[in-house]
Amino acid sequence: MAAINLSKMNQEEVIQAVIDHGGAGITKCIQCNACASVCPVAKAGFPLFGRLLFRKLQTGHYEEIIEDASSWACQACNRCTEICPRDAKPFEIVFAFRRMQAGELAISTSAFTPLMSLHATGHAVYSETSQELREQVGLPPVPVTSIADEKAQKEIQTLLDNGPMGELGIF
Amino acid sequence: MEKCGIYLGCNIPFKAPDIEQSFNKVFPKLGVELVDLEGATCCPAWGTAPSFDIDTWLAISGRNINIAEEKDVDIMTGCNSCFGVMSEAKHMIDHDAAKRKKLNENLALIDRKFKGNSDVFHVSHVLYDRIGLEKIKESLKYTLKELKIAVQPGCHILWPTEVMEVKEKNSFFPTILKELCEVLEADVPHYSALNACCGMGAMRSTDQARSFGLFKTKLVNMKEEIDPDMIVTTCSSCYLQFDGAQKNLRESGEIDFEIPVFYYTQLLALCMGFDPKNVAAISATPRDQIIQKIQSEARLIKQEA
Amino acid sequence: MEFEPNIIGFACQWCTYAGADLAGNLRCKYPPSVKLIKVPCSGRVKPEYVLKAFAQGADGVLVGGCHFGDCHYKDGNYKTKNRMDMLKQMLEEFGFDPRRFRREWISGAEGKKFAEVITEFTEEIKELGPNNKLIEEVV
Amino acid sequence: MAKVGVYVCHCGSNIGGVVDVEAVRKHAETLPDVTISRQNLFMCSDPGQEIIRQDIRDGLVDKVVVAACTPRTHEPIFRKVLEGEGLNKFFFEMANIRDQDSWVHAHDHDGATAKAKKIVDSAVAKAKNLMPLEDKYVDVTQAALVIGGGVAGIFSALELANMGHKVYLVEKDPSIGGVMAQLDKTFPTNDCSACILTPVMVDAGTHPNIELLTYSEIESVEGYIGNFDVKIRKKQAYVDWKKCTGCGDCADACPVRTPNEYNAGLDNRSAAYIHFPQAVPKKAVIDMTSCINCGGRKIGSETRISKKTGKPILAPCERACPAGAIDRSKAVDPEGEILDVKIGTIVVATGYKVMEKDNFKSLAPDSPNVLTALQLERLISATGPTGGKFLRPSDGEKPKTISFLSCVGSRDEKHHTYCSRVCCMYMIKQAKLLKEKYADLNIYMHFMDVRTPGKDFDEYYTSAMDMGIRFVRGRVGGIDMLPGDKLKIMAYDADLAQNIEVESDLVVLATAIELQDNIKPLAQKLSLTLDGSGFFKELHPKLKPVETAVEGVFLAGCCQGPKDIPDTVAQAKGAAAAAAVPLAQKRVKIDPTISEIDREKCSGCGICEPLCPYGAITMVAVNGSHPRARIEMTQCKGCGVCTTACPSAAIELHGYSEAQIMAQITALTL
Amino acid sequence: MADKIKLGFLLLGGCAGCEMSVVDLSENLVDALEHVEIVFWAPTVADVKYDDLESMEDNAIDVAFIDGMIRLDEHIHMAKVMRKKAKVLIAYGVCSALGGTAGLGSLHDKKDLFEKAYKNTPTTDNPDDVYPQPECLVDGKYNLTLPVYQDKVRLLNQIVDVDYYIGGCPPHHSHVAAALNAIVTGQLPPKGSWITNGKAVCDVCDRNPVNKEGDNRAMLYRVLRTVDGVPEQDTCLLLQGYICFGPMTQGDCGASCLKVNTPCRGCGGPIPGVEDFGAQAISSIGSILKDESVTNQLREKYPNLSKFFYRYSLPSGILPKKM
Repeated sequence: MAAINLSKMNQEEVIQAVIDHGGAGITKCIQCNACASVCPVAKAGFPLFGRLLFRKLQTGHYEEIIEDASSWACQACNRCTEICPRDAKPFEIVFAFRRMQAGELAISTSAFTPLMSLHATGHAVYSETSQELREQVGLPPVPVTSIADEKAQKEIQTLLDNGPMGELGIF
Repeated sequence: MEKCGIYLGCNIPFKAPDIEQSFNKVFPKLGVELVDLEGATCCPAWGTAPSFDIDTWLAISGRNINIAEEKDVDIMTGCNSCFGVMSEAKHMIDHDAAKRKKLNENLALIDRKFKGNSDVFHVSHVLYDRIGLEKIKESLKYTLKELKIAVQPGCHILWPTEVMEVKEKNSFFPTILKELCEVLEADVPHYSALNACCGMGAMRSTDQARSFGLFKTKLVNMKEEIDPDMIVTTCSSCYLQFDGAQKNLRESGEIDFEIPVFYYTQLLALCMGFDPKNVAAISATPRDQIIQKIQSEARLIKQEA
Repeated sequence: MEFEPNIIGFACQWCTYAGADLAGNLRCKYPPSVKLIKVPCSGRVKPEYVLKAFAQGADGVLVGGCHFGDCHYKDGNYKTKNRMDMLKQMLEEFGFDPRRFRREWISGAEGKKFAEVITEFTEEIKELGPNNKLIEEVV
Repeated sequence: MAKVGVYVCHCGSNIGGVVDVEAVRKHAETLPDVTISRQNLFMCSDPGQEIIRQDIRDGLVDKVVVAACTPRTHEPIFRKVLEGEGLNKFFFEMANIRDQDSWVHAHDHDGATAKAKKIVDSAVAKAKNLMPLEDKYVDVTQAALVIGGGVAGIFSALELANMGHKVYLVEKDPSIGGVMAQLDKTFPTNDCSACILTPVMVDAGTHPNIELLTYSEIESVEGYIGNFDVKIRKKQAYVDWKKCTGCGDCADACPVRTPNEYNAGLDNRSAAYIHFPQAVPKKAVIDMTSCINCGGRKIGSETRISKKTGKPILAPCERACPAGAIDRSKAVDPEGEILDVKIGTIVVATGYKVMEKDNFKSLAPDSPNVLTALQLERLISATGPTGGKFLRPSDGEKPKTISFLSCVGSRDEKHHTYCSRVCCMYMIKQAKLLKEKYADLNIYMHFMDVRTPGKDFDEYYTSAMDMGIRFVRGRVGGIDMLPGDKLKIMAYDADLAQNIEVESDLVVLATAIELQDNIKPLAQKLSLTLDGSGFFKELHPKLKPVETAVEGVFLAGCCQGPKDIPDTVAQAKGAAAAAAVPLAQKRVKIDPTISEIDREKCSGCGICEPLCPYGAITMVAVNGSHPRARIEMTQCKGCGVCTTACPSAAIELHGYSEAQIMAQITALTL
Repeated sequence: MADKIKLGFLLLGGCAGCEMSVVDLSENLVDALEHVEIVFWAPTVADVKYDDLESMEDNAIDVAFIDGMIRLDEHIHMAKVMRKKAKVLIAYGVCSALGGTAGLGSLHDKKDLFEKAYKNTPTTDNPDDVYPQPECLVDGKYNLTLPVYQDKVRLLNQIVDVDYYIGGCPPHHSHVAAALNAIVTGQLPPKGSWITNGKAVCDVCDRNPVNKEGDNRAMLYRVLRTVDGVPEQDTCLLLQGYICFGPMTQGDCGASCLKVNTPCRGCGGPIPGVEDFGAQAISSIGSILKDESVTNQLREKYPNLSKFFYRYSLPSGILPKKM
C-alpha cells in the first residue's frame, strides 16, 4: 500500500466530529491494545475494531472507512470500557463513529426494518406469529406494551420524529 | 408484597413468551408482585436510536423508566440488552445535567417529566439481591442434584460496572448466576470462556457467519471443558443464540452434540413444579428429555416435618 | 461587550495558590475572571472579607484551601469550612444568590481541577449576570 | 507617602507573548503612590535586578512590586535585592502575571492584559501597606532523624553519621533493609541484592553515631526546624532484646503459622520470629496478633507449676530460648515504650509498597498461579519459600510457560496514571534470571512499550531478546482460568495486528509502586502534603527535589516517587547533605510572617488559645489585669487562624495584615 | 459656678428603654444635675412639636443623646434638626448606633412587615386590608399625613455626623454614669469613637475560664439553647455549649446578663476595630466549634443564622438588608 501523507489528512475535523457524536475519549487512546485483546468484534474477525478504528480516526481517516460495517457488529458489551487504562470509553467512540455513519445513512439495509418497526409499533422486533406462541403458553395474544397502545405509539413517533433521526427520512 | 415493574422488551414477549410466563409464575411465589408497564416500548435496542442520536436514545429509555416512575415502582427486565441500554441511559441522565435538561425538553413534547425515582434492575439482580437465595431454596419442589450446568451470564449485566445498582464481586469472574443455579443444588463448574460473548445481537444481524464462528468457539469450549447437561442464562438474547444458533450449527454439521438451553426462571419454575407447557414450551434445541428428568419423582424434595 | 465576571479568590499558599500555579505550568486554559489574594491558610480568610468583596461589587468570591487532612497547619481548613458554610447560609438568608460564593478544596497537585473550577464558576456567574444590585444597594 | 516602584517582566515571551507588557507598565504608572514603573525582558536576571537596585539607591522607590512569575519561587530572589540595598526585604510584593495569567490565558490577550493590570493594582495596594519585619534566629539541635530503614534511609543515616552528626534511624519492622532486602538480584548487573545490601546494613547497625530504633514508629512530631520534639514508639517485642542472641530457637519452637510478610505471603512464619536471616539487628519479636498463648501463658500471667512434674508450665518459646530473653510472666506494656528525642532535621525515607493483585479483577487474581513481581522475587530467591526452586504455587510443578504483564496498575487512570519506572527493568531481570537457569522455559513479556532509560539498561533489554525471551507489544486485557490451574492470556499483538492467546503455567503481574498504606497519619504528623500521584510532595520538582514545604524535613527514596536503587541511593545522599546544612549552620532563621498579639486590645476571652495547631498561644496574667493572650514566636507558623477568630481584632498576622488584605480587596473590586 | 452643660434627649424609632437607664442613675443623676441641665427630652418626658426643637438656636444644646433607629422620614428630619442644635451628638444605645433588634426588619420588605403587623397576627381582624397610608383625605378636605415608612432601617450615622456611640440595649446605668462623667470632666475620646472601656464582656465576666486559676478555654463539643435546660451557674456558658456573644461584645454592661445565667446576645456592639458584628461572630464562634457535627447542631438550633448573629446590629453590617 502506498504511504499516506498524514499532513494532508483532515485530523482535527474528524476528531472533532467523533467528539461531537459522543466519543470524547478519542484523544485519550494511546494504542495500548487492551480493548482489542478482549473485543468480540476483533475475535470474530471483523476488520475494523477498537484500537484500529481509533487510530484511523485519530489520523483523519473518514471517507475511507465510512462504509465499513465492523462498527455495527459491536455488541456494546463494554468490556473495553471496563478495562481501558486511559478511561477513553472505547465503546462510546465506536458508537460515535456509528452515529457518524448513520448520519450519512452508511448502514446496512437490514438495519432499516427494526427502525421502521420501532417507529410503527414501538418495538424494534415484532412478528405476527408471536400471537400464536403467546396463546400456546397461556398468555393473552398481545402484551400490554405499546404494541396494543395507540397513545404509546403516538408518543414514540413524536420522540423519533422530533429528533435528528426524523430528518433522515427513514420513517 | 414487594412490587416491581416488569419490563418485557421485545424478544421475550414476541419470541419466547414462555420466559414471560415463567416470570408470572416465579415472582409471585417468591413474594414479588409484578406490575405491568402499560405502553412500554423497545428499550431502544443498541442498533436503533443509540446508534443514531444520544438524546433520542435517552428520550425513549427515559420514557420507559418514566412509566415505572408513575407507578412508583422500580424496573425489572429479563433481557441483558434492555438492561444495558436503560442502565447506561439512566446513568447518563443522572450524571449529566445538560443531557437531563434536554431529555425533559423532549419528554415535554409527550407531556412527561423524568423524575429519577425508579432504578433499573435485572431479573437476576432481583432474584439474588432483593429476594435472596434462602427464599428461593424454600420454594423448590425438585432438586437438580448431580446435574451439571454451564452458566451464561451475558455481557451487559457485567459491564460497565459503573452504571449498575447491583454489582458482581468481580465482573470478569461473575458468580451471581452460578450461585442462583447452585441453590437449585446443581453442579456449576467454571469454564474458561465464561465471560465470552455469544455473538447474538448486532453482530449476528451484521454478519451471521462471523457471529456463529464466535458462538461456536464458546459452545465447544463449554462442551470440552465441562460437558454440561444444560446451559442456563439470564439473558434473553443469549438464550435465543444458544437455542437457535446451536440448531444451525448442528444442521450445517459443525457440531455433533446438543445441549438443552434454559432461561434461568424457566428452570426455576420447573424446579418449583410449574407446568412446562407454560414455562418451557418453545425451543429449537429439544429439551423435553431433560425437563422430564428434572420433574421426576426421584428428584422430589422431601419436606421436613 | 460580553460580561466578564470579576471573581476574587482567597487562596491558601500551600494548596489552592500552588494549584493555580500548577495550572499555569500545565498551561490549562480558563477564563481570566479570577484574581487571587494569597493567604497563608484559608483559615486566615475572615467572612468579613467575602462580604466586603461582594459589597464592593465582586461578581463571585472563591475561598480555596487544602483538602481535609492536607492542611499545612493541620486543621485550618476545618475552621474555614465551619465559618464559610455558615456564611454561605447567611448570604442566602440575605437574599443573595449563594452560587456567587464558593468554598473549594484544591490541592497543590490539582492544577487541572483549579482550571475546571474557575471555568465552571465563571460560566455559572455569567448566567447569574453582574452583581449590580449589591453595588447600588450598598455603596 | 510610599514610593512604590513597579517592575513588569516579559519573562522572554512567557509573559510578553500574551500580555501587553507596556500597557501594564503604563497602567501602573497611573496608580497613586507609584513613583516608577519599568519593564524588562527578565527581571530576575542580573541586569533586571540591577534596575531595581539603582532605583533604590537613587531614592526613587522604597516599596518594590515585581510583576512576573509566582512568589513561591522568585520572592526570595527579589527580597535579597532589597536587602542588598539596605531596604527592609519585606517591602516587596509580587504580582503573579505569568503562572496565573499569561500561561493560562494565552487564548485571550486582552483579557490577560486586563487581568494583569488588576493583579498589579492588588500588589501595589498591598505594597503600600507593607510594614518592616525582621528575621529572627534560633539554635539548632545537633541531631537528625531518619524515618524508614530501607536502602534510602540507611544511606541517608550513614551519610549524616559520617559527617559527624548524631542520627536516630527509625524503622517500623524488626529489621532494617526494606524492600531491597526482599529482592533476589538487582538490574542491570544482576548482583545479588543481599550481597550488596547486608554489609551496608551492618555498617548502619554498628555506626557509633547511629542509634538504631527498629520495630519503632513515629508517634508525634512537634516543633519546627532545628527544634523538633519527636516522640518515637518502640513497639512491644515481648522479647528482651538485651538478652536475645538471634538464634531463632523460639521461632522453631512456636507452633503458630501466619502469612510471612518477608516472603510476600507465599509461605507462613511463626508468631515468634526473626524478620529474615540477615536481619539487622538480628532479634526476635513475638507478634501478639497471631500468638495463641500456648499453655495459657498470656503475657503477665502468673507461672503455674505442673502437678505432674513439679516444674513451671512454660510456653514453647520461653522454654526454647537459651538466653532467657522471653519471660511471659512479666507484665509489659503492649503499647511498648515512648522515647522523647530532640531533633534538628528530619529525613523521610518511608519507601513504598507494590499493589496487591486483588486490585486487578480482569487478571484472575483468585488463581494461586497469578503472582505479583515481588512474590516472584521471593519465589526465585535462595532465602525464599522454596529455597530458590522455581515451582508454581498451585501444585509445586515446575512451570513450562510463564507470562509477564507490565503496567499493571501503572499508566492506568483507574489506578495510577504514572509510570512506576522500575517494572520494565525488573521484569526483564526476572525473565533473564529464569531463562539463564531454565533454558527450556517459554517466557512471554507483554508490554505497552519497553522503557529503559538508564545506564546499560537498553543493552540489558536487547540481550534478553537474544536469549529467546519473547516480547509482545500490547496490553493484556484479560486472563481466563483454564482447567489444570493453567491460565489463558488474552492479548493483542500490535505488530502482528492479530489477537493472540497464550496458555501459561504462571503469570507475573508487574504491579505499580505506591506509597505505603498507613502513611497519611505520618504525613499529617509532619505536616507534609502528598502530590497528585499520592507520593510525598517535594518543594520544587526540579530545583528542590529533596526539600519539602516544611522547613527542616527532607525526602529520600520511593516515598517521593518511584525510582530504582541507584537513583534512590543518590537521592538519599542528597537528602542527607540537605539535612546536614542546618546542623552545620547551628542556627536557623525564623520567618517573621507570624502572628502577634496587641495586648492593649486583647480582652482575654481566650478564644484563640484552643485554636492554635501548635499550642503557641498561652494566656498570661499581666500586672493586675485579667490574663491576656501571648504567642510564642518560635512555635507560631503564621497560619492566621487565630487572627481571623479574634473577636477583639487584637491579633495581627505580619505579612497578611487586615489593612493589607482589605487594600487588596478594594483594589480588585472598586 | 460655671455654666451647666446643656443636655438633650431625643427618641426616634425606639422604646425609650435607653432613657430609663438615665432614670436608673437615681442618686447619681441628682449629683450629676449639679453639673448638667436637661434642656430637651422628648417625646418621652415632654410633649413637644417639631417646632419646639426647630425653633431652638443652632448649637443651643451642648450634648445631645439620640436613641432609637431610623425607619420613618420623621426620624430623618428630627435627626437632622437635632444635629444642628447640638454641639456634640451621641448615638445613644444600640438601636441608634447599630440598628438594634428592630433592625432585623431589614431582612423583610415593607409589604411582608405590614401584612404581618396589620393583618396576619392572630389577634388582628382586618378583612378590608386596611394599611397605614402616608396621606389620607378625610371628609374630602382634611389631608391627614403619617410619617413615611422607609425601605430599610438606617443608623443615625447614615443620616447625620455622629460624634460618639454608646452601645447597649439599654446601656447599663453604670455605663451611662461613666459617659456622663467623661462629658462633665471633658475626658471624651477622639470624635467618632465609642464611649466604652474597649474590652469584651468576657473581660469582666466571672465565668470566663481564662480568669480562673487552672481553667482553660476549650472547643465546643455541643450546642445548647437555654430552653434545653438551665445552665450551670458560674461555669462559662460557651464551655457548656450555650452560644454566648460575650467574647465579641463590648463589656460595659459588667456582664449583667451572665450574672443572671443568660448568654450575651451582643447588645453592646462589636469591640472597636471590628467592622461587622455578625461576620466576626461567625468567624469566632465558627472557629471554636469542635467539628462539622457541632456546626450542624448550631444550624439546627438556630435555623436563621443572620437573625441570630446580627440580633442587634444587622443594619450596620456590610450587607445591611435583604438584597
